[in-house]
Amino acid sequence: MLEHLGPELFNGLVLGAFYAIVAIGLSLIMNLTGTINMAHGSFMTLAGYLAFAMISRGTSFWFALLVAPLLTVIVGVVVERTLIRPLYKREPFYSLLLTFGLSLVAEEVFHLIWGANGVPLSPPANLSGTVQLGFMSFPAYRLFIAGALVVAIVALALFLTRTRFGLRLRAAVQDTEMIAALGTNTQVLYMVNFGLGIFLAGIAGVLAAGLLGLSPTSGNALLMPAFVTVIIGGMGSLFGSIAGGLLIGFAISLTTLFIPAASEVSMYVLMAIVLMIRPRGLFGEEGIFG
Amino acid sequence: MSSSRLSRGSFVRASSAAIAGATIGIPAFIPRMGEAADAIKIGLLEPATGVYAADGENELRGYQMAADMWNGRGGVMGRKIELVKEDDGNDPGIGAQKARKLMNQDKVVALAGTVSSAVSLSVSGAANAAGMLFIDSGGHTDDVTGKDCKWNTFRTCHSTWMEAHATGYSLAKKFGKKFHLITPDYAFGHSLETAYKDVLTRIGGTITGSDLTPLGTTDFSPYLTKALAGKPDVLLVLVQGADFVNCMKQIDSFGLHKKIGIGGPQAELEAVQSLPKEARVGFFGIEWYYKSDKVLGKSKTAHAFVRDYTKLHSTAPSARSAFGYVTMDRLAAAMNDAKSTDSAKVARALEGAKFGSIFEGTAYFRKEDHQLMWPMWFGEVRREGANGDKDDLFDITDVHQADSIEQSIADKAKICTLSYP
Amino acid sequence: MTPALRTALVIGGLLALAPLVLPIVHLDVSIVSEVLLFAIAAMSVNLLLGYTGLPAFGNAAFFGLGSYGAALSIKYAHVHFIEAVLVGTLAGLVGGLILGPFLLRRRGIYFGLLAIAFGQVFYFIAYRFTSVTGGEDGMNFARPYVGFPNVHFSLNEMSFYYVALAIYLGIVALFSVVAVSPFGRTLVAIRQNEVRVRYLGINTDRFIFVALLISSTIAGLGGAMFALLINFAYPLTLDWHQSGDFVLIMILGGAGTIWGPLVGATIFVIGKDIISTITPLWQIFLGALFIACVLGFPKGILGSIAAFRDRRALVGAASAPDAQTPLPRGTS
Amino acid sequence: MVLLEATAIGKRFGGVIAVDDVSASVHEHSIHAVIGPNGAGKTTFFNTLSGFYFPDGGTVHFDGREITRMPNWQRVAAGMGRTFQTPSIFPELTVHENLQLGIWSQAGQAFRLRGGTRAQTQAVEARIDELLGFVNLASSRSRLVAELSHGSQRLCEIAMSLSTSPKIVLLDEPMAGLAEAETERIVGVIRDLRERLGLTVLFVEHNMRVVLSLADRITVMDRGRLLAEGTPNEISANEAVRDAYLGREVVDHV
Repeated sequence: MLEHLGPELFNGLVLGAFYAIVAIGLSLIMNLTGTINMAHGSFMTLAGYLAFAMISRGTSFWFALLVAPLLTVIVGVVVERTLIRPLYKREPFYSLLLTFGLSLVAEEVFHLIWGANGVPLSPPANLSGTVQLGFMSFPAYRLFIAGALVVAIVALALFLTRTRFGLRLRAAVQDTEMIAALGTNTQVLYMVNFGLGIFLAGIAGVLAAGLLGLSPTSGNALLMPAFVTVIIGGMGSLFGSIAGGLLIGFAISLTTLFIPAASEVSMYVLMAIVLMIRPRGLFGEEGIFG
Repeated sequence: MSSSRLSRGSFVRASSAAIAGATIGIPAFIPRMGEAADAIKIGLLEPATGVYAADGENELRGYQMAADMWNGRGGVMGRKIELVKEDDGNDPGIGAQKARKLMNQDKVVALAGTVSSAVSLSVSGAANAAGMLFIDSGGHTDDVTGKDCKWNTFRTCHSTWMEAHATGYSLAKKFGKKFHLITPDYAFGHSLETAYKDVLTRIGGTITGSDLTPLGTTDFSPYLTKALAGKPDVLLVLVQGADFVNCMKQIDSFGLHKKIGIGGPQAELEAVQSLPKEARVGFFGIEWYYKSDKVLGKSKTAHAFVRDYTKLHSTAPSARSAFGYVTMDRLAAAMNDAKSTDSAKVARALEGAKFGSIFEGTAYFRKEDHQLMWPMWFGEVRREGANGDKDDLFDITDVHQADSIEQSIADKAKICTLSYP
Repeated sequence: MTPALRTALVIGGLLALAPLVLPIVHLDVSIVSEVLLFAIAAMSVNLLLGYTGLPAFGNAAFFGLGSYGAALSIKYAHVHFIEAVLVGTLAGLVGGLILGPFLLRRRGIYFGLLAIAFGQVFYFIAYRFTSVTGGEDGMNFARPYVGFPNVHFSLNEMSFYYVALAIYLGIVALFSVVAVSPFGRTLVAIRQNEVRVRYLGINTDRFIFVALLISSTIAGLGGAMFALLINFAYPLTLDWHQSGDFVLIMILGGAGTIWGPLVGATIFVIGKDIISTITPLWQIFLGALFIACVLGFPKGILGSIAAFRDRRALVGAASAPDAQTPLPRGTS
Repeated sequence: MVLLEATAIGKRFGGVIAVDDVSASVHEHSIHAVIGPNGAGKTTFFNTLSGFYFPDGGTVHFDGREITRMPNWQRVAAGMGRTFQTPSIFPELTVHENLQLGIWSQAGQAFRLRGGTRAQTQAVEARIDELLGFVNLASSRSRLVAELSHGSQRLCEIAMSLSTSPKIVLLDEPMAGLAEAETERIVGVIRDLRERLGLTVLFVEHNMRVVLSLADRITVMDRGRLLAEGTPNEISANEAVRDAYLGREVVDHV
């Protein structure tokens, strides 16, 4: 049992990084505009399929990894401008319902274009082997994913803390009224913010496609853990999402190893425990009802 | 358990048909309310959406071919067969609801279809409550002809028990009697595990380990290292869908198939087509195959079926297509024999009647549990197509007769008693 | 007779006569039973979301618990119809008691997320606990007799429908009473301004908890009846997609209205049935319905009708002298 | 006698210290004002007293009990009523319905699942009449609150805060955003709170003229700290307070 501990913990790390990056995207969108994006998983799937389509037409994996998320962002921004924008002043459950409907439509469109069953998206050949690292070996693609996700998260953190736009974004999360008064065009801010969330989903979507396979519903598998990540980490906290994601990743990998039957439920148990101790999540901001 | 990927061509057809369906939908719906009264209406429940949509489509094609064949010969008792199709949505609730609709409003005389086992069971119950014949063409769970067996319910495809036994015997013969199992941790996996344990008890083999993996497991490497450590002769991969793909890819990257035997209960053509080449390894159970003399033999019907189907749909028929064809063909024949569409009479006519169909040899629905007793095949998956046919992905090596792989009548009697009203 | 009672009698009467019309429109009576049961489930959402303003996105958990409560009690305790319904209803209540303390801690989006996430726990339990629940394959059972001492009779689809109708109208009656009670008014006030309610000395947590228990009990009742309608219990009834359907039904009909859930359920259930018969692409239509409903009918069908009436009433009132003064701009 | 006493209150949000070691004593039957320039932390301080937030440090005593971490709804039962800067009301309900809730709450009837008896209803109606009479809103009884003018909404909110029969009323910037005439109405009502109902009033206010004319005692805050406390005369003479208000608006107004 214990000899599997190392590899399983590493798996937890990779899984956790996925949850974190999806959760950060969700959380960005949720915090600024109060939109619960149930179609987030569909955007991941879309990016995966776009990458698949590009690779099967001969482009390299690397090109697809970069371009497919960008194309997905374009779709995302169009969706935001046309469908989600009218809801910003309304209660959040409207956006939830709308994006839920959107995910149903998306699933069927993927089904029509790419078929009901999974399609293969293979990572590049030089990432398909295993890497020997001291006492254990790791699948190379997983190592790469871990690295890529870390790079993406660090880049995002730098963007949010070092650039003018990022600072405005963070200020706007605190107080939308104030940022409007300062003269930032909130509509552009909302759009870029949404695009950013979708871009992260897109990156995760392409990387996940190589790992988990690709089918019309495959992105949805990451949606629920990402929600739980947001809850555990606390809304509005980048660091919370990272910590929450990793925590869930490790919880799942450890229960998979020791109590397989509880692996799906483990993250919910974790969530219940965190909420009992800290109702706002690990790094959540104080609210009115504290 | 798996489904096919629509090819480019069929996508274009499917979408244009869908658009046509959507635009002329309402008028197309109205004639259903009052069509020719003398047609024999059969209600078909197949998933048109979700993960099993492609399986559903292939079963429907099989049904249609058999119905067309009977209608071409003048129908059943001089009446045409009319298929009334409903989408079961992969949801047992919708399945039961649609079954009622077909029985009470469309006045069908029998129900057939389903891919998901849960839907098979719920439709079986709904049909039973109404005293209506139902043939499960594609839901594999043992319970349909096991502890949930019903007088009105028959099943065409093999049970998981049959799949496990066919592959268990063949793998033991080929590689040895020490098995290691990678089992998905839900109902389907558990029943396969039980069945393989039964195989090993019969032949005196051992299980070196059985790992329950949760749905959505992405990294099988810990299980694979663990499996290898137990030095089994055979590694059985029981996981399905995306998990199966991941597991097979890792088996390939570890080169495990060069060290021990790799096998699984069943492989479907469409699923293998959609696998990346590096995951196409191992030996599996095959429920029907379009390109092997061991399956088709000298059966003229079989060769004609493959030829006509390929011509009509520009793609090879799968086991799913065969389930649909056999089901519809037997249903029509039984009505013809019974000279009635009454469910009880047709059920009696189906029981035990030997027939030849689109495979070598004969088969029959067992009287005691209503399971179709027909052969199951075994073979290796090819990485590339053979004989200039990219779809020719199986190399069939063994045939198992149904009696040798399904539970005996005595064993079945302990869990299943059919009682007619 | 009050107008509300008259409406209730008319709708109740129409529903009682509905089976006579069904064959003409090519519908089976069991689908109208399903409409009523989904309306009941949507009413449970309505109490939390429509009245109290809490995004109840996990009510399928209670619905499914009711379903499994009935199914398990029939399968393992061989109980009769009424007992099975009671066990299912209690299962819903127990679900509310378990989740309540967690859900109460947050409001708004966070409440919605918690409701979805905790609801999934029950889904996975049903899915995983194969030996008891049948797991993915679900549980098949025969509809039990309605058993009284010395009398047993079985329910066919038609009599089942009237039982469902009686339950539905009972819940409608309950809602009509509660909606105008101080408790119901307080829930509506919580939706509009919870902080103010607390500063009126009211422990809103307690109200929300009770509303949640009523909601989960009603959902459990609906779920138990649903299992008895299809004689089957399965994990998907617990899934958050099912919750989404209930929310849609409620919004579609009109949030915070008595008859909205019935209107929504009629359109949703029967519409889905008809469209899925016509085209395999029905899921696109369903998704489009979600989108259209949110963008086009945010108040739902009944809400839009009421708003239209109100607007006319307001236009009529505009000629009256208006004491309203223009709002000065805030200084802070 | 001191009715409400705050001792060394501290409150921070993230890295920002909003209130730092502020104390204040509100005497029974007094009108007490909290003033300070923008960002002085007076509203935050006020909110820690009313239980909108809990302070990070310090204690709050009310009517002889410690209430530092008492939930807001319990403070109301203990005898505290409050209003908000932007009127906090139920916009989609009528004035009448807005007032019902607090009365039910105080009478312990809010949890009833059915309508009340005739006697109960009559008692509630009589109380509503009384409250509306006090704030002079009787003519708007059955109107939707959303339709009322800003000043009337504020009066309605004050009536709501009275519906639970408080000992002290906490008003957060009661004149904010009001026209001159409406300000006078509110000033009159605040005076009446003490004169006619014998209540204690604590209010946060921007309008210096109003504060100086209305308050018995004034607490001045600046940048989260206590700057001065005293009578209106003491405060308007205080150098530090003058410095804090850069525009010398205190002097101009006196």
